[in-house]
Amino acid sequence: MGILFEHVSYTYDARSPLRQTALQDVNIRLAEGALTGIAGSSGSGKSTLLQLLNGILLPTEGTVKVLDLRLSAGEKPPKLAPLRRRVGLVFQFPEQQLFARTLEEDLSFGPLNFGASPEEAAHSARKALAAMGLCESLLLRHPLQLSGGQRRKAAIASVLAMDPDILVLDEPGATLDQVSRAELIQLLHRLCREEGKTVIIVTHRIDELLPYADRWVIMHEGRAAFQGTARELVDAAGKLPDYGLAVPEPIRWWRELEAAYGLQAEEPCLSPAALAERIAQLMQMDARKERAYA
Amino acid sequence: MKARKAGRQQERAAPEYQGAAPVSVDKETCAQHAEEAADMVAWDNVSFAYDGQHADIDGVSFTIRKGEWVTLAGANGCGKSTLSRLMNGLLRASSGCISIGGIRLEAGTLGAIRQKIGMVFQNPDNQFIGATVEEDMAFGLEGLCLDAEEIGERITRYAGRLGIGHLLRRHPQELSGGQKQRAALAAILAMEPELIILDEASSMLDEKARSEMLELLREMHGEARYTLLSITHDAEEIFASQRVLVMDRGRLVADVAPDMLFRNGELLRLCRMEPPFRLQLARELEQRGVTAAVGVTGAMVNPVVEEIRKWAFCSSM
Amino acid sequence: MKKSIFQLNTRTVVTIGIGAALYGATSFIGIPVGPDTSLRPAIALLAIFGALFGPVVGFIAGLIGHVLNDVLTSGTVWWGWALGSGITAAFMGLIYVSKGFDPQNGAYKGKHIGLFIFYGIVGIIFSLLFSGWFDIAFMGEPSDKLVVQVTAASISNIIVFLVLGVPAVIGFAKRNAKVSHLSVNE
Amino acid sequence: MREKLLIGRLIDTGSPVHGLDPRAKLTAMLLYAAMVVAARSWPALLGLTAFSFIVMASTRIPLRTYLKAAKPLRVLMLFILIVQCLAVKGGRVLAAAGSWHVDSAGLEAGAYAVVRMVLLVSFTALLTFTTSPGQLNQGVEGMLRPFTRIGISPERLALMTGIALRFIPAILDEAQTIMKAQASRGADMKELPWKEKARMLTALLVPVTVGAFRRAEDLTASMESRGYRLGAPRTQYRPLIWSYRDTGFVAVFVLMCLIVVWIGWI
Ligand SMILES: Nc1ncnc2c1ncn2[C@@H]1O[C@H](COP(=O)(O)OP(=O)(O)OP(=O)(O)O)[C@@H](O)[C@H]1O
Ligand SMILES: Nc1ncnc2c1ncn2[C@@H]1O[C@H](COP(=O)(O)OP(=O)(O)OP(=O)(O)O)[C@@H](O)[C@H]1O
Ligand SMILES: [Mg+2]
Ligand SMILES: [Mg+2]
Repeated sequence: MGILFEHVSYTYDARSPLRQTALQDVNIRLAEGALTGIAGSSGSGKSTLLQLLNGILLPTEGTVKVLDLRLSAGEKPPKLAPLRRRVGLVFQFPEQQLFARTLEEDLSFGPLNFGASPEEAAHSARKALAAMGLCESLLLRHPLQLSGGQRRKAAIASVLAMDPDILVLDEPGATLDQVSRAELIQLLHRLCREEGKTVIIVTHRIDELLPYADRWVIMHEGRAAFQGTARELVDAAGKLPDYGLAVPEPIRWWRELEAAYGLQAEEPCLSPAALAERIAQLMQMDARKERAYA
Repeated sequence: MKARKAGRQQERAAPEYQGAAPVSVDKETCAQHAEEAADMVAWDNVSFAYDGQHADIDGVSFTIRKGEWVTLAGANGCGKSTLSRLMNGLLRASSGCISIGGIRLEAGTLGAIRQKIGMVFQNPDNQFIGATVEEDMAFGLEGLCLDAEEIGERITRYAGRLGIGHLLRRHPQELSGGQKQRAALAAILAMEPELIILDEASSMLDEKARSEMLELLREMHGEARYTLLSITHDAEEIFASQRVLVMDRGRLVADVAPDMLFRNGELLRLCRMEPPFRLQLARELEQRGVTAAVGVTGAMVNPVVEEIRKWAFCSSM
Repeated sequence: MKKSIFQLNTRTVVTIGIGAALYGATSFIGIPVGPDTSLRPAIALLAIFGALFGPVVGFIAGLIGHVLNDVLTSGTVWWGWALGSGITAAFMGLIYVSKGFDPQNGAYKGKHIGLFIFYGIVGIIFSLLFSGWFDIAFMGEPSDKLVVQVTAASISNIIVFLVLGVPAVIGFAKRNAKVSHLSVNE
Repeated sequence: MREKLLIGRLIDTGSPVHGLDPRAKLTAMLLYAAMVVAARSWPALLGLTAFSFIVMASTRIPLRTYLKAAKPLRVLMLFILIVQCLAVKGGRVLAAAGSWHVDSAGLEAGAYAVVRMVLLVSFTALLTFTTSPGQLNQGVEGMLRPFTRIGISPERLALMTGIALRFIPAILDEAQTIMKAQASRGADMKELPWKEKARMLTALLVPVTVGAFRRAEDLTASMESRGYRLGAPRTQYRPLIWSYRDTGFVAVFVLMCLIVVWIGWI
């Protein structure tokens, strides 16, 4: 099943002279149970794409299929509550996500709406808070009395608390410190591997997500310019500058290594540890060869 | 401790700057700072608490010289944004003394100080004043009493440099995250303030926009007219600056050069940073016995080795 | 600390601007109950502005908000009704001037609530009569339509005021009695 | 919700009317409103209609866009028509049911009121179609200049309206995002029963209000940190310049005004 975009376009203010086309004829398939990274230069339509995933925006052309639901342009959408129960969306700006009077209220809003008892809701709120590494003393604060990073963590926690099947996050790492960012990615990776969740992450820091993502989508000017596995992304890296993106450092290293040693068939090593390990191996081989010649 | 308490009481009595309420401080230390006109920013033992009890900024002292580019780093929630808002009087210190460009921050001087500071806030959403990006940029420039021609010239120049030239007519709300952030930045930079404070102004920019921004900042810094204080979690930006102030739970714990920060595991842990990819790679290689000293044959490995030499990395980690 | 009602600083100006925007924006929302009349939750906002910031801020915010809403929806300003919005807020703001009432710091008494309701209802009726009279006198509107409209609007506005406005102000005051650091009162 | 705002937006066709000084357009609109009030006979009204069409055509904006502006008022217009038909008696009886009857005078009065309303609404939309909110605001500021004497500060008023104008879409958007946020966590306004809807409306209004006040806070911070001080001297990026074309435009309206009054006279 998964998620399928078929010829999807989205235009803001479609019926006005100020219309802005944000997506054009997008065809994407996002596999279920996989971790997908979405990248693209700013204004390329990533946030718009994500909002189509849980029916917050409805396509102005084409069809979006999520789980067993079809959202088609021009058709009356089906009831969306079940969809939202299963697709949790973290917005780009946490300020837009948090609206309740206290953080606790905010975190339990989702679970309560989806029929959890107050105790269950409080429990999942605390669990999500802990997962994001926030202190319980913040629970009684107004969401706007948090620091920028804490607010973002709170916004992510509010979605984690609902325990959705599909987690969709719009630049979750922006304004987080690096260790929090790494922890977040590991958390999402674990949710994906161990609990079979589908995770979709928009990011500008491709290198940080590279070792974890199964698939990548690169957006460019409202179109899906690339989609495929990390391996395919490495192969297509030469085109990234055309899409307004820099080639991520791990890919650059790997491609040089690949060229030097002819490793094109191999699964690329894109984390520092894995890459170093591979380099060390290769060099040992070199050393052995040299010794053999000597 | 006593001084802080007194300050807090005063805060309660007069929550606004408009009233003439002097901050209780040691006048001498302040005068001393004010004398050193080369200091753009001078903080002396400043404390602040949102709730009046738990210090969110705790006895912070530092100085930034004119023309310097300083980064403020630290974990989430350690007080960086609070520090920046204290700087231009949006929040009011409960004790201690802040002076900007030799002027002490107090009720009477607030206007003069704000003229000197340009600040980009962490959340770009609520800082747009104009109904279009262009109007928004013009707002600050009109306040500087520039003539229309100059305003137009600056708008085109800075918008062009930040790649938002085609968005000038848009309503700020109709921009994507990164576009908003660049628009907010452009509005401040166009004012060419003496002291520029950027609170995670690049957090939603893509790699390319980020390097364009850095390039612009480098240029501005090169002119030596500007003092920059940037708050960031981005290694690239930290490297571009000259000095890093590291904060931890409201205190200033270190004041080091960027490459020293990345060599100091202890500090990195405190501000929850990780070295950039190539340093991590170098470190991993080192752990596996691949160092500059080892003869490396493969053509490819040379760049890493060069990097290792560049950062002079050998056994410090 | 309560400020004089005529003190205008940047913050007041911005508050009025945003208040007007809020009123203008929420005026779009409404449950129609008659011709050009609907249960508009926006009325509750007038109560909030009045009570929190005083009659002057309330008046200007209500007036500008209404004018802008008119301009944005139809391009035509119904000045009578716009002034009416301002007058309503001004009446509701009379409570701000009364001694010992300071919702920003959570200070209020039972008698204040009674007074607030009184001011509010008088304000609503007075302003609608004014708007009706204005339309007949200056815009040449048919008077029978206006009788219906004024009555319907009075009733619906009073309902909104009592059901949403008064509790909102009380709630706000209560909350401020507890939390000292709301963004609004800094 | 945003779409409702559409009619209040600039439609840039680059026509000569777009280039006029907003003060000229504002003055013309005031004159026009006076004409509509003054036009108390059919010939005057028809003359005015013709005049309106000519001016509208000169903006190069399609006529139906103007008519759209009057659309939100159609219920009201229908209502006025019915009330007038039933209330005003005289002339021929057109239709009767029991003691109720609709007379020709009633229909005429109704039609008359409706036409006036359509004219007023669609024509004044011309102002917002051809002028950006910022310009409009500047225009109002300019028009209020003479009132400085009696203690009204046009700059402040302009600033207030400017902020309000800028933030109405923002607040609508905010309401929308909060609705989005609530919807994506399982509370969709559209899908709830009526009673729940009312509850949700408060759940929406409260954060929107609180959010707006916080915006006020942030905006003040942003303005002050850009060195804004009330009453401090400022220059204008796009100062208003009155040209002979503006004088001409206003003159045409004055002339038309006289014609309407004159028609009413005879
Ligand atoms: N509310 C809106 N109204 C009109 N246009 C919009 C709106 N939001 C976004 N756009 C435009 O649509 C395009 C795509 O925006 P989107 O927010 O999807 O970009 P993005 O890829 O998420 O960028 P970023 O990385 O900067 O967040 C942009 O050109 C933007 O200007
Ligand atoms: N309005 C407020 N009321 C009460 N406490 C606050 C408020 N704003 C921030 N805090 C607290 O003060 C501390 C410092 O916040 P600050 O925003 O300065 O952090 P920061 O260093 O900017 O973090 P980040 O990197 O997450 O933006 C945090 O612990 C936060 O919870
Ligand atoms: Mg985005
Ligand atoms: Mg911060």
